[in-house]
Amino acid sequence: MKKKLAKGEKTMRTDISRINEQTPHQELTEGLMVFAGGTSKYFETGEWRTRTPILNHDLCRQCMVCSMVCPDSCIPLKDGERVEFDYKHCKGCGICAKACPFDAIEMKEGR
Amino acid sequence: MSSYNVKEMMSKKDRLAPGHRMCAGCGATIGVRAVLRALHEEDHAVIANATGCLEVSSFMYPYTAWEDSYIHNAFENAGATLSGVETAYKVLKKKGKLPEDEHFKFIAFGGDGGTYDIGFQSLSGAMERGHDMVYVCYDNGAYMNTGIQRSSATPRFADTTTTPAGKCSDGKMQNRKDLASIIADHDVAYVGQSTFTLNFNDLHQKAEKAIYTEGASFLNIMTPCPRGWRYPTEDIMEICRLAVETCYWPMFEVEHGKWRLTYEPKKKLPIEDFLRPQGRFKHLFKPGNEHLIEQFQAEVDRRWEDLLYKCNR
Amino acid sequence: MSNGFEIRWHGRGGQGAKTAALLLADAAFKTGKYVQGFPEYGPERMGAPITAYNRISDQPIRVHSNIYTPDLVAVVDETLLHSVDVTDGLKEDGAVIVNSPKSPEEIRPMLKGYKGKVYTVDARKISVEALGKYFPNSPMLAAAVAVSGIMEHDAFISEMRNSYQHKFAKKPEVIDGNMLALQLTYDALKDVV
Amino acid sequence: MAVKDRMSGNEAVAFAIRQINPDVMPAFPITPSTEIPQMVSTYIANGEIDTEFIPVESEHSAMSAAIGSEAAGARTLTATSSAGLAYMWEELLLAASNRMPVALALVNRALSGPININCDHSDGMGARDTGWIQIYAENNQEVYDNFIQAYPIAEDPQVHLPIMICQDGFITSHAVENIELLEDGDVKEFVGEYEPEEFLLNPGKPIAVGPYSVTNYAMEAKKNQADALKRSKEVILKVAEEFEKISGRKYGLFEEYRTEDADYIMLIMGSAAGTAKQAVDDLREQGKKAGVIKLRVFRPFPADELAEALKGAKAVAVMDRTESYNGNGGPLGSEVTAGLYRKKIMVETVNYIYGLGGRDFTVQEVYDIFGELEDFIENGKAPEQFQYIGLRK
Repeated sequence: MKKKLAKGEKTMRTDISRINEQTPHQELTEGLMVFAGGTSKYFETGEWRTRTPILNHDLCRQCMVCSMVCPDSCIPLKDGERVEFDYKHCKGCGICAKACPFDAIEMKEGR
Repeated sequence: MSSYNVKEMMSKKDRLAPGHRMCAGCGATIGVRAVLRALHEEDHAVIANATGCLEVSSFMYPYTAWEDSYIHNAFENAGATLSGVETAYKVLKKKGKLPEDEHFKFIAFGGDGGTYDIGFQSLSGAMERGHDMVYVCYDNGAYMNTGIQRSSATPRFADTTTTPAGKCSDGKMQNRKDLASIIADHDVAYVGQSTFTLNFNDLHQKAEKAIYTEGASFLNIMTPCPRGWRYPTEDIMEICRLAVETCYWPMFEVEHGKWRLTYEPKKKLPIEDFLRPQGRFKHLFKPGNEHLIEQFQAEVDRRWEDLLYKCNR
Repeated sequence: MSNGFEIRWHGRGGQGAKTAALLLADAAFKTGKYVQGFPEYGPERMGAPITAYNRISDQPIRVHSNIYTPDLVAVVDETLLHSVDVTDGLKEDGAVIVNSPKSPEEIRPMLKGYKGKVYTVDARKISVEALGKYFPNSPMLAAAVAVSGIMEHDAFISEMRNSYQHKFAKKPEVIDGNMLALQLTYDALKDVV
Repeated sequence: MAVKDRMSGNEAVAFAIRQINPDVMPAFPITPSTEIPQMVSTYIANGEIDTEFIPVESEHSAMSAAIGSEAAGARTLTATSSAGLAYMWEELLLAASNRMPVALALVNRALSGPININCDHSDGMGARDTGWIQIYAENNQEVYDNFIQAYPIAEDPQVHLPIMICQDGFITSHAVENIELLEDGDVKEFVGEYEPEEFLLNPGKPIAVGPYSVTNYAMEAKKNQADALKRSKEVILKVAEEFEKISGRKYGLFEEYRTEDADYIMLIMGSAAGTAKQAVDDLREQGKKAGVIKLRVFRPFPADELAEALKGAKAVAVMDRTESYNGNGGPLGSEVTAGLYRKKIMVETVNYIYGLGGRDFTVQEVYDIFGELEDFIENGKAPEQFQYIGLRK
């Protein structure tokens, strides 16, 4: 039980790309446990979106409020700065646009 | 406690992955993310989850949104389930079966149904036994997962599907249960009540204290539900602000029995400001129902005075 | 059919009839017997009449029913004779032992016409003499062994000493008293059995 | 080296727990199993084991915590009876569907109402469709032996299912009887260390337990679970074989007592099997060809094996210590006859309900039942196919 994860070791022991609603029962995981973390990334909730947030880079002051208020972890940071929306998952709720103190985010109709 | 640097905080890896199936604009996951950000990066966590919106949406086989180990057991027993995990951790460490230099923290999430009501016994037991864990209630004031039925956390007069406002009814007839006080009376290490503020500092500090204070802790976080409260999804931060500024949702903490206000509005706003934007209180604004709003205001005032007294103010 | 030697104990909750049955099973086990010792359970509290049982045999015991036709009945509290039919099912060639200062002749009329052997043991007198306090268990235990003959005297005495030494490791002062209580009972019954 | 001792059934289970030294025990007291957590707590208080005891506030939480602890990678057990098991019912299903090899010492007791603290099997039988392995014991020796075999069965990678080790409340749990104990070292070696492959507390290797499943996964998951329970039969036999090597005591799915040439067989579980064996010996002396089958493993149910074992008999008395309220028979009566029918073995059966709420079951009643079976076959006097015995009429 003392095994520690080696650097770079693959953490996803359950390969969910092999599990779908057509998978035979013998190939599902025991007790439907998933031996991995964060596999929901492979499910793209961006499909749900009917309005899309657009960032106006000129107005953005990198205060990170938008990233904090996002219910879907869709505003990632890179090197201390927010980068483009994760449109694969953004559901278009509009919280970021409303919360932005600098009006740097605009909601556009459609995906 | 560490000083609060938003940039540093947001640069941490998100412990709740995208791709979960919560509604667009859900308050619960905003709260979960904020709590998990308080975990130190080097620490591992086991998350327990009561059945509810969060659970059915965040681990829909084979998609788990949780980057940490996660266990959902049933609706009414997140407290007991996590106390089993925490005890296992203690004993396996003692027996030398886990690496000494790796540390785990234990956090349970439950909605108000799984916490205030059906899970109350299990929560009370876990808190009384003093397991080194945090139980976080994401309180959206009704059973949202099953379609907005009233809970003991639902405020008075709210229009829910089991307390509908109608010709002979003004909505829910009882005041909400004050669970944070009840848990504080369990003599636990730490209790915090919070919600979302623009910089999330209040919630972050409380989450960090709850996680890193040894013993049982409880966090009560108001996490609005746009569907159940009936407001446009994008307005969530304004709804939270109004809840705090009207003193409907006071921000306080109880550290080893010592009560403290963590925010006091400069000018307490009238309760109408919180009620008006929400469809669930629409009937209160019909002509002739002014007395209901007065009653609501009186209850908010009474509780606020009571809290000030507890905080020795 | 043979279920071995069957004993039924009557006492009151808190008085030690159950303990006596377990102690007897203990002693018999240690002298190489197969044993059963079990109380009849209900929600009774302190003071209520209770029953406990023993089976003692040279063969493994498989029967798990109650005892209906005991070979021996031991009554730890004389006052039970008014309310409990203690000799119910007791074999005619069996025996009943009653904890009482009275003589067997005085007790017999209270036994609903029972025709078998009747013995009395003044457990209070013996216990107070030997231990300075009233604990009816040791005298009743010795009486059951003396009357039933299920164990040799010497083996019983030596096993009980071991058992008390273990049980009263923290109160060694009561070991000798209990041993004396056993011996006094044995001596008192020696001539009548 | 066997150690001869005398113990009650509860003491025997507690002693086995001491020898196994499991990691976690959450429990809530309920008569007649209460002594088990008490004794374990005493072992812990005296430093004889380093198990962690969780004094939970209910049986529901006991099983909930057990699931959490087991998922975390700790060898876990609890003990309960009657209403306690009923209160756990939802969690019993979850322990099984989450494939947690938790052990449960069940001290069988009647379920309310009326409230009654004495033995019958309505608690265990109420949990018969929860996916647990269920093993019943005749006496303290068997409950001890079964408990020591519990983890090797439940934790086998082919199984990974929870296991219930059952004994009759008061009748064996509180009766002191002779017992042969194994040496501590032998038990330790036999049971081994628990080393799960995946568990919550594995740093850097997170797992997720207890998903929401859409329809397209749920049925497949159930089939996998059912297959594991089916596979456990082989594992139970394999573990019994290994156990015989250290104990000299032989165990199977059921025990056949004087059945080789028996015309009449009584099929029974638990402590009453001993009483039945005693009666059969008496009947044999009178020249009656009577035998007993004592069912040890109720889940997985050995339907085919039982049918084979019963096929030579003229009539079988199937004994249920619980009422099913279906007007048709007890659980054992229903399952045994289904097994016979499927194998096209048309042995006559009579299903008796006995011993409810601690009602004593006597040697005389066993004689009466065999008499009734004989009268049925020899004289064509068909008894009621489903009836009570030992009832005041």
